[in-house]
Amino acid sequence: MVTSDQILLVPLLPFLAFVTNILAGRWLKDRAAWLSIATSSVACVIALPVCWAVFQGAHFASQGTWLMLDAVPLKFGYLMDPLSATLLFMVTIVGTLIQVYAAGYMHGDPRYSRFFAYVSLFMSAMLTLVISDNYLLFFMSWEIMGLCSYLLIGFYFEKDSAANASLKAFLTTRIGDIGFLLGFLTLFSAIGTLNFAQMNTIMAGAHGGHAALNTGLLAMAALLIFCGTIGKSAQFPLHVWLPDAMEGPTPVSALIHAATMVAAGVFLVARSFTLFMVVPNILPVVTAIGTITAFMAAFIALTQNDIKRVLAYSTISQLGYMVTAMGLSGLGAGTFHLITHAFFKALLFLGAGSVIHGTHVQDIREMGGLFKKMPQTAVTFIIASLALSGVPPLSGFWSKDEILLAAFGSGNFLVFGILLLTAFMTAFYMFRLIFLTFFGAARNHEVHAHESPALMTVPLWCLATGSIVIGIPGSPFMHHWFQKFIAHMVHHPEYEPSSFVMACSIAVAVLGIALAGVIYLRQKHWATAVAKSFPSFYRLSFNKFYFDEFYSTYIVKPFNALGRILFGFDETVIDGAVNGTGRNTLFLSEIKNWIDKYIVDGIVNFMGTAVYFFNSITKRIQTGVVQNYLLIVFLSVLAFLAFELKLT
Amino acid sequence: MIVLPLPHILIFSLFLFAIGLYGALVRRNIIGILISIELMLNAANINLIAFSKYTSLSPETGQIFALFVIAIAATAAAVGLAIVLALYRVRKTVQADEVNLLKW
Amino acid sequence: MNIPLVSPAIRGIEFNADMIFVTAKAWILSLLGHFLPDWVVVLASITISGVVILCLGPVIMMYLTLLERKLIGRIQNRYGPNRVGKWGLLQPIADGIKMFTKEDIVPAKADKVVHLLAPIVIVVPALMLFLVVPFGERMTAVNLNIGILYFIAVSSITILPIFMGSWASRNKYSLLGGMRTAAQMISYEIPMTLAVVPAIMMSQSLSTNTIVMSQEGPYDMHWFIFTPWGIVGFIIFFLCATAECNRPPFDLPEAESELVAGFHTEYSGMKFALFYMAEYMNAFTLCGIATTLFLGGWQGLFFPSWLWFFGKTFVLICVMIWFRGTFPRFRVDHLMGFAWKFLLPLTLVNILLTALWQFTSNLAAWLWSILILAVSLWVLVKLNRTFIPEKRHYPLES
Amino acid sequence: MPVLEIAAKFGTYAVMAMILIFALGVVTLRNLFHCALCLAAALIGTAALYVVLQAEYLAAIQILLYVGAVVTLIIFAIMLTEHLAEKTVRQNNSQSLLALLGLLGFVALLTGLILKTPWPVTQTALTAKVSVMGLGEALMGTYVFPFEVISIILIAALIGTVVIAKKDDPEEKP
Repeated sequence: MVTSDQILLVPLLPFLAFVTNILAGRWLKDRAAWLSIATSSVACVIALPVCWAVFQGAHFASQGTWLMLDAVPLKFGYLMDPLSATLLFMVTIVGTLIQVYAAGYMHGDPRYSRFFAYVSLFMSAMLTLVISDNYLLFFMSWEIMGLCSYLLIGFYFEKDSAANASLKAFLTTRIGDIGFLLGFLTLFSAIGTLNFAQMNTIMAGAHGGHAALNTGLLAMAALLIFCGTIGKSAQFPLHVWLPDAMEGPTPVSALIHAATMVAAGVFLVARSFTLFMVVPNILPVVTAIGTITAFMAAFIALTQNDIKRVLAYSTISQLGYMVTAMGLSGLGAGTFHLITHAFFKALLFLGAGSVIHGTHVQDIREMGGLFKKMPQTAVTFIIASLALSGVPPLSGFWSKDEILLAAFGSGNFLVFGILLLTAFMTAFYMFRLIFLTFFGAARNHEVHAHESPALMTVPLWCLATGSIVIGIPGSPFMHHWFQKFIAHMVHHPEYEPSSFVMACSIAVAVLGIALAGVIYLRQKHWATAVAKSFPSFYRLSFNKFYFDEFYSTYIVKPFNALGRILFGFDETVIDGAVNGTGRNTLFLSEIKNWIDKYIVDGIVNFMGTAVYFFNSITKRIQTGVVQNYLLIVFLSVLAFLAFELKLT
Repeated sequence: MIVLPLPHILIFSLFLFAIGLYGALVRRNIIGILISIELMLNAANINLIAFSKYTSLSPETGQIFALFVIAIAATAAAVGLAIVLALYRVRKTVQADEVNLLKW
Repeated sequence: MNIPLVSPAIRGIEFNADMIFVTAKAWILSLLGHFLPDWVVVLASITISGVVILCLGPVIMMYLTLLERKLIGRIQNRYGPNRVGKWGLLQPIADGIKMFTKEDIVPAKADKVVHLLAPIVIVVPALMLFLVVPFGERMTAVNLNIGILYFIAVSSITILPIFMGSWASRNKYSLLGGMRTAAQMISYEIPMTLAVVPAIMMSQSLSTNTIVMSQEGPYDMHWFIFTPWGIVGFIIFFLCATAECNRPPFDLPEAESELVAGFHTEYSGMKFALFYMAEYMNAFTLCGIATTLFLGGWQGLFFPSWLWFFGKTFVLICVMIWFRGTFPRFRVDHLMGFAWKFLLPLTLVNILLTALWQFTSNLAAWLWSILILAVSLWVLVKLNRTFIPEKRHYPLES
Repeated sequence: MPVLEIAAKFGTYAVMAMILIFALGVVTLRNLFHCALCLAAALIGTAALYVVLQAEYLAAIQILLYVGAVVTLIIFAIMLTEHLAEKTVRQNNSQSLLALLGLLGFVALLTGLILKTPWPVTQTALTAKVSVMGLGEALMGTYVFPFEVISIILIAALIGTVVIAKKDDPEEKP
């Protein structure tokens, strides 16, 4: 029933959809969406039994030689271990649901079939990434995802902002990607393999002290690979592209920039976890980056007014949570949060998309009182927000609790405190968003909201269900089965569940919700009062810590200045040299020209003239009259005859 | 029966040839040139037959060559006159010294 | 005095009707031989033949004109000349006198010398042709070993005086007539020459005398015309002969309705009479040669050889006159096409047939000869038919 | 019969003289048609000379082909281009004096040569008879190859003449 190789069909089917849509999209029109949905549904159907088998404890792997690299075979294959099975499960389900939603959301777009072609290509790359068993194939899929991200962010390339955003996203992630490329190449030089399973074996040996490895080289490799994560998962300081990426269509934001692609960075850390374990100096860095990101993003999210930007900063913040978990050796916790976050953040984005679809505005200050008009969207949105805020028994609570527990249990109380503060801020900004959007009075009466069609609401409900129940496998009710399942192969510390942590978590969530309720439903002037009393903080948050300005001043401008200097150098020195050479050549050629004209041509012309002169004498014979020739012949014969007769 | 010495016939044919050659050299009309050439061919034929009669051991040879000459002369006349007619049609002249397109 | 009446050379010849002219000439020569040197006798022999021919030609011409006029008259349901002498027998003499006494008109622009020469020159080949005609047994004037070739060659000279006459007249009708004559005579000369070839092949000689003798056989009726190639050759030769002497239906060079009178438009009086004479003499000699080649010449039973010859020849002449009374004139392109596209291939087939005949002369040969002829005739007729222009219709206006 | 022989001899010389006179007429007469007639006369005279040289077959062929065909062709051509042969047109080109001098030298040279050369006249050759049959056998035997070549040339000339002389029919071109 479950044959392992059928897993190869999973990335292949979306790829076929991509090829068909890109070539025959003009002819397919609306059917393009159904082709993409059908292929990813079939992929889902194929993938689920395999995932189930893996959940039961099975393990699949297969590989074939792609090329020989200096007698070292480069092998491509797939690896179905708990980690990839989990991701596969999440990506196929969430991806299919989002595509169903997109079929409704994108309806009437002139580039409808192209959108689905890109999405199918993205799905194909993401699924390849998930099941790949080595860094090279992983990196290739990673890059194709980057390309799809670029194409989809700039999907409305008529807008300058979209085009700039896509370029910004592409270039920013590229910095991290180069780190990743260098990282796994360094790793290859250090241990001679790119295969995850082999790497795990080697690292396990090193951990046990069996083999002496170049720790410095490995540390560098780990750091560089983590650069990939920073870029792709929008960690500090390369997080700036993700908010701008909201210029793309909302389903894209949901699929790529919330659920799957940005999570791939975290997945990369999870994949390389054994490596990070071997070089422990790296983990504090990871923890620091994650914590800073989590707090900073949450702080920025407090003051943002664009519904999608709030969600984008929220995503960055939650990704920071995951990275922090990884840094605290909480492989299970991080992955758990990845899965739950994928569901409820996708739901949030889709809900936001539904709101935008219904109101055609994105600024939350222009919304308000939408609960009545869009009840299904509002309910699902609130469910997702509760999950994100960490209200039990929704999924977010369990996963966030695990991360807090890891911080608390490992003794990093500073991290624990910051995370707790972040959790409070998360609850606050999410419910600020909800109260401003769905409750109160309608602030802009030109907005005529309406509920979205079933094609969009059905995926919402599916994801809402997922957001509620997906936390169960990792909850104490199932004895943290999920964490054990993920982390069973890795040696990492286990922490006893702590009631204190749980209580803190619930408290900050409830406090945040309540504060948001008080401020945005009752005492509206408090918000402005707080902003006025802490103007520097407010400006810092509102201007996103001045990151864009900082980059613009200290990176882009020096770069431009350098470019101008180089251009000047190019223009004066190199062009000058070239032009000087040209002038010299011209001068020389003028001399040669003179020689050619008067000496060489003179000789040639003289020859011609001489020939012409002699010709003008001898050509007189050539009269053109046949009888003259005959006479000449006759006289010649006569002369010969006379000569001959004289002799004899 | 043969009453003439051979040199007399040869000298006669020489004169005939010379007259024909004169015509070929000085006539302006191309048809005149062709006529003169026919005369020259006749002179040659007379020589052939005379030699065949007086000296040859195979008396047919000279006559057969004369036959060939006559056949060739007929073709020459036919083709030459066709060319003359074509020339006349194109250039409206049959004077040899007016047809000097291949000059210089 | 015992003067031998017969010279030793001809002593063996019996006196009979057949040899009457030969014996007469031999008697005269032997008489002369008694008191004159040999070379005078030779000259006399030549002179006698010459004088006979010179008399015979004009006389034949004169009475041919009478015959033609009478016959045409009968064909056209009238009497013809019947006023001068019994049955109009003296009519030619009257005509001759008229011709001699008529004014000789020369056009002002004419080339006088050539204009004068043309009718004189045209009589010369016509008379020269008589030299090789075997009028009877041993009655050939000059028994040339290339007789038939001589005949063809000399008859081809006839073109030249016609050209001279037509060109010297400076008359467009004359010129057109002359051009037509040249084209027609050159064209018909070729099938005529080739039609002769079978007879030459069978008799293996060019001499007219030998050709006649080779037609000797049982009852003197072994004529070439009684073979398939013979009849075909005869018909072709006869048609070509009709064309050669410009007689209807091949009389385009002097077509009255088109060219007034062709090349002799500007001639009158005696000059015209000479042209006329040459034409009739040519007709006679051509019929005589046709008789010689295919009708057994003077071969025949009971009657003297010369009577047989003249009888056969006059039958052929009557056929020519009959043509004139019957057939309309050819069109120019049809005339040329007939010679080149029909007669010429047919003569070639005929020569092939003769070559085959020499190997197998029996009943089978008859069968396949007729077969080949029928097939080639059918093919030629089919091929020629495609070149006949479409019939033109002239719709009546209004 | 010496009388007849002498007569024949003088007759032959007379024919030769006639031929030369007509040949001179060919090259000097201004009227091209007269030239052609003179040519015909000269050719007939040549044929007579052939008879004297006991080449009767050739004589007949000479008359048949030259007089019957070639001269006719020439006269045709003259008639088609006739108005150019008027008396007003100069008939000789400018090199006649030079040509005449050269020809005089040529004739003098070759006459001396002919008279000097001892010609190998043999009695067997003089008494040999050439029959038409012998000619035919030689033509079909020893000289069959030139004979065939001549026939090819004739065909080529026939086609070539037709092609050259044919008018460019504008209706033929589509």
